[in-house]
Amino acid sequence: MINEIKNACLKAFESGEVGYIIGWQATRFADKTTPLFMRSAEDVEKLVWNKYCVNSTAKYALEDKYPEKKIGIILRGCDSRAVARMISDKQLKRENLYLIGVVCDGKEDPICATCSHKTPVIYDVLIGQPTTEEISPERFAEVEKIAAMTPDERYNYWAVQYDKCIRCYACRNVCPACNCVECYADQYRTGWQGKAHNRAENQVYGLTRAYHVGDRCIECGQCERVCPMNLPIMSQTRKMLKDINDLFGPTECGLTIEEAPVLGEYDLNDREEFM
Amino acid sequence: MLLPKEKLSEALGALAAEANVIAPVKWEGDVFFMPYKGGDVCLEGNGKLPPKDVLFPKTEKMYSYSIAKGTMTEHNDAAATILFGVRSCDAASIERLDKVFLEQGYKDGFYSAKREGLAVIAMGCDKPMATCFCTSMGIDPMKAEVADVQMCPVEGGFTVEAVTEKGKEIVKKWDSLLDKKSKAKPAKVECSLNINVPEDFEKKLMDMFESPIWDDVTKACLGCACCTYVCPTCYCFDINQDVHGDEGTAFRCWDSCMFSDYTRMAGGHNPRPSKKERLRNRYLHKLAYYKDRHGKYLCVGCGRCIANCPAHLDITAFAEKAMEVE
Amino acid sequence: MSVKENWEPKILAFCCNWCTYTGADLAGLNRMKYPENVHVIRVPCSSRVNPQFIIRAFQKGCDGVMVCGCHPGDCHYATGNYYTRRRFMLMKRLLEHNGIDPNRFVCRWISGAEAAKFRDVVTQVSNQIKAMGPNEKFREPYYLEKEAE
Amino acid sequence: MSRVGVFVCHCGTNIAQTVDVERVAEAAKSFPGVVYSSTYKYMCSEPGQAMIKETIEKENLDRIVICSCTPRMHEVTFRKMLKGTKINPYQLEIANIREQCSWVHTDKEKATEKAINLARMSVAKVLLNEPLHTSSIPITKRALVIGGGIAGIQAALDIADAGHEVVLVEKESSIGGKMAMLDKTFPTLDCSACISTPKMVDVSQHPNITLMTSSEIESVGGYVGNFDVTIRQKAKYVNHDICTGCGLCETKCPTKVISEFNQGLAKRPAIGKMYAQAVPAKPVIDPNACRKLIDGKCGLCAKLCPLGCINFEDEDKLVTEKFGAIVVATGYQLIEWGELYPEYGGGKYKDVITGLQFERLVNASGPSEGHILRPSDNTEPKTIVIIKCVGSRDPKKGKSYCSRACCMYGAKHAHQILDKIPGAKVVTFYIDVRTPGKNYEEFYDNTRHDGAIYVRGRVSKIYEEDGKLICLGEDSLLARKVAVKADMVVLETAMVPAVGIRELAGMLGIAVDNHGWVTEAHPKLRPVETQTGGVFLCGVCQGPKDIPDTVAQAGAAASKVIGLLNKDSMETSPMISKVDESKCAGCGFCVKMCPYKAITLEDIDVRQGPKTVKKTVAKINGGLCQGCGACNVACRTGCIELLGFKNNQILEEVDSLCL
Repeated sequence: MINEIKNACLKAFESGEVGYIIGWQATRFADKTTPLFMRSAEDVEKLVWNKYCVNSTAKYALEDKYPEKKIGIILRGCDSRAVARMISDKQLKRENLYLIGVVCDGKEDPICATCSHKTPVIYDVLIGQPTTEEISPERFAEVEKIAAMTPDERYNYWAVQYDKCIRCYACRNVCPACNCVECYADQYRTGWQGKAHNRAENQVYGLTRAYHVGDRCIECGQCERVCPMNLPIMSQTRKMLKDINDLFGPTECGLTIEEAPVLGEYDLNDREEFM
Repeated sequence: MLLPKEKLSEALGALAAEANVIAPVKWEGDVFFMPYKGGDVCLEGNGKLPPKDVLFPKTEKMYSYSIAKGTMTEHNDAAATILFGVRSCDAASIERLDKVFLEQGYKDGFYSAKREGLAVIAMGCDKPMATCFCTSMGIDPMKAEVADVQMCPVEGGFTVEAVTEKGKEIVKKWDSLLDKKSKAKPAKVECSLNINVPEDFEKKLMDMFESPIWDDVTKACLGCACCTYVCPTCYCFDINQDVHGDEGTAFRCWDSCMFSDYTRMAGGHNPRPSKKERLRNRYLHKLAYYKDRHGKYLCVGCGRCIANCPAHLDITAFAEKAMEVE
Repeated sequence: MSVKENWEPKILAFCCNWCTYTGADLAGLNRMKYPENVHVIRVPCSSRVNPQFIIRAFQKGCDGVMVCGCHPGDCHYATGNYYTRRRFMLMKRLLEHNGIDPNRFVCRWISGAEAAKFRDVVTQVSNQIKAMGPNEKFREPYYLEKEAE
Repeated sequence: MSRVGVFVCHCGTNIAQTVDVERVAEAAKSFPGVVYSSTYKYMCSEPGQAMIKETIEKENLDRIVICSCTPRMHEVTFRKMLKGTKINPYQLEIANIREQCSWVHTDKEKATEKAINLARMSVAKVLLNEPLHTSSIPITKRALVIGGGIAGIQAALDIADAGHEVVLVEKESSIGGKMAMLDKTFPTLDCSACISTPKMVDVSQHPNITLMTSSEIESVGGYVGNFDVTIRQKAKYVNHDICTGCGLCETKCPTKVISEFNQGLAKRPAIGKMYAQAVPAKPVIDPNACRKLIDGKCGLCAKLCPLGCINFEDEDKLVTEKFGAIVVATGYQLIEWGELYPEYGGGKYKDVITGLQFERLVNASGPSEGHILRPSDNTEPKTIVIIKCVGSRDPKKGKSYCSRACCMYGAKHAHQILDKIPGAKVVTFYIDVRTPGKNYEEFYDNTRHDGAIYVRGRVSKIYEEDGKLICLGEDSLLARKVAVKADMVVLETAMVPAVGIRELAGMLGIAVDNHGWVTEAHPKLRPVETQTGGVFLCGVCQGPKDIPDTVAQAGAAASKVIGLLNKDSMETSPMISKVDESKCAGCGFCVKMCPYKAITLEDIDVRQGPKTVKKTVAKINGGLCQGCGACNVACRTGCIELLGFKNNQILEEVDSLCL
């Protein structure tokens, strides 16, 4: 598999259209890889493809919105959904990207257990055999577990989690749906988000971000992977997705590049519960 | 002298009677320095967050005012605390913080109040973690710099050695528990991860300010504050107000040079606009600027930033690459 | 949790200017009576109410929040309340997922003529929350201490 | 630091009775930013306002909070008052301590407590109120009237008479609409042509009116005062500039198709005027009937035309013009009663006709030159049954509403039958007889006096039996079944909206109800306006009505248009949304949410380091934005904010409740 990916990268460089390609490279630790930015054929040697390629390669393209040449990205299933997400949000232009899709074999990341799109949804060239996809029954297991609790138990469960949060904003910086120019939390003049570290401020941040990305979350699991304090962030956005599923019909985000988020639409015969 | 392993919780219980004891305890799947309420401590590896929180908390109330009552009160009620289980790297970080908060002319009142009331019981490392590289930073895993009591794990217990007056008082409280005859000595320990840093490494780093290696070393960074908030020697803070009508509180809270708005100035100019400048500044601060001024690396090799970085960046890998550059 | 006898809840109500605010004024014109603890914030349309305001209200010490607007189809701005409906269907469930008692956040359609409905909804919400006692969840330390005094 | 003044009104005893206004004023002094607070008996009165203005000067205030009645009552009054002072009218907040406090609470202590909370919330908000200024948009002094029936004609004439240019667009080849089909009009029995054709001629000769027949609206852009409308002028295949309307081509055309104008009771050639008195009085070719256009044969008319006006290669033309105001006057059509009422024969009995078909029969210029003849065998019917509410007031099979005019024109039909056929017998089946107009009841009495028989009940079945139409019904007043052997049956069918109204409403951004009638801005207060600024409506497109009401509405709509076009520019409300382009990421989530299509994504040049690049940002059209604020919530970054209700203002208001 690794050689096919390397050949694809070399062919991309030969075409002269691609400025650099984003992939993974080894680190000093056997169980970790780090994103690799290949600029020329020699760099392609450093490329690795193993079960430790857990970093998402997609969001780095956001930092280079006006590239001279195309940006090459090696995409697993979830990375391709991240690219589709950012194109739907009009933050990336499809013509600026050269996408090398690789059918994912599942990585060393708990989210891969409930992955429903191992085959990339968008690519210029695909490596590996497309697999049949189906939504994992475990998708909303975590959400149902919390739903079974009483309101007080739920609050105490989340209180412990948000007491841990150190507000390092890694979950925001890694999330492809969090692609604002300036995050609401950085705009102190408006005063949405305080700077103090206490449970209430952390909950405001946690819930606000969940609500902001809830109807566009592609369930890539990066937020839970990067959280140094291991907060169950996915269960917030998956709660939103479960409600959207129940209320407005089956939903999976980041599958097409013209996707209209649910909160941006309305339907005359939506369920009526506020009468 | 030797404190047998099984007597440890009893010893800590004795201390907890007079002062509040902070010890590494397992909570929610990780080890954290938390108030000790009996039970056993966890001495494998190190706390996920450094003990710096005891001296320099995430959020610390400074002053409160009330226009209606016309009053202003200062919040500086530091209680005597005993910090148990501090590894040599974290102890070194306390020494770095002391230099910054106490020895630069202006003595920080809030920090010094907590520092005076603090007794540090250091604990040597017999099994450093994969990400530890304190030995490369000139730190002896078995000998902590600011320890009041130095303990080292040996066969069947811990050697105990009082270093300062405070240390002697603590050891006095353990008198009945100690085995005075034991001559056990801790074994020498080496870190698996190390970088042989040349002598004048900081001069070399500072000359490399415009070098192209910064582009590819910092490209994978996400620009979050994870590394700074788990780092024992990061001491940047922001002062903010929590205003409620005609009452309010000024508080100090952690801030990070990795945030985009850390150096954003009036009018929107930002001398460090992208993550490249910010990460360069962080690396140079840890490995060059502080050493150039105070003679010691600010980085104490605890490896927390390596363990927690979402993009798996590694300050030691950077140091290796920096050494190759002429 | 024992409720202090003379404790009065503080409830915030976002009311849309064209329907519910008018309905509330009509309740006033007809001298209808309802509890004192509901405070109305006037917004041009219920679609101006950002769900983040609800989290903010709980954070800053409110015990209950209401969002009221025109009946779907009557919105002065044609489609405003269709979006409101979706937004608060999701936010209501997200709050419940995080432990907020469902009766603390109420969203209702109240037209400009339904003065009696406004009074009934306000009275019902106020009594319910009064029975539940103060809301500790999401509350900032400042208000927790203020509550303790 | 701001200097806020708080003025608490007694409102006589309305507020002071259950709210201790002095304590509110006293408490207000402790709010941050408040430097002055006082109370007065009637804040909105002349002396009250004078006191406020004087205090503003004396205390050098820069924003004020007035605790009084509902802002819906006096916000405008106090804003006008502030126009005379140095404070911007929008640096004012009003706390509603009457309708939502003193009038609805009894416990004085708690009511005062609540009033203080409300005052504190208003002060917290006013501290962040920015001075706002109305902006103005230019007005193009041209009006577009869509629909050439009597409504459109009247509106166009009134606007043109006021000196403004009008373009009247009509889908058919001639204006006149349904009124041109009628014989007489109730209650005065004027001849319909005598009162509508002069107006039609006025339209064609009016210097300010440009007439576009056989034309439809293709697309509408822009906003009030600056609409850009693209009109599709369908191919006429006849050059109207040189054609004199001699009618030679019409007489010689070999093809004969069913005449829509005559409601299918007669045939018409493929080329020709819609009807004799058509305006413009020039023929057009019907492309679905002309053999030359369909399969290239014939072309007789081209050969015969002395001036060579016929051009078979003619094509549709698209014309785009600018307008300041648009009037929708698209009228109605009759319901397709065939499938809905199979019990009345479902259209297979030739002698079961609709009201309009009867109008064509009784019309002197109609197919039977005014003689009422049975379409089946052209014999004069002796017994005629009129059935009212066919499709109207029938939620199950037809429409739930009443079509308003059929009672009167039903009586008119009865009168015309009795007048034209001596010894005729007219039986009218009705549910109720509604005569809601001047001299309407008297007209109905005369008709019954003339011998028209009114039977209260619905006809349940019509079937043919040896040449006669048997109408079975009941007389619910006498509670007995009734059967009438009739020679002819006239069904007064329901009015339904014109074809294509939903597409047109979509283009104009106006709403239609579930039946398809255009939704007026407010049924009582703004009946001839729509939700969209600059778009007005009149006539039956808004709902069933008779000619007097239609003409009255046409005049009203015209006066609204004239009111708008008389001004060179129009003030827009300052409380609209504004975009902070430095923070806008161009994601477009706000664009789709705007009910008024006021937001567009545009590229602007932005310096990024050494290069300038194209960045997409949202732009708001001040003329269209009505200030609802839906887009504010769509924007996660919060860079699109409604002035007067910005995020920080509402956040302060929320925070200040529990201080």
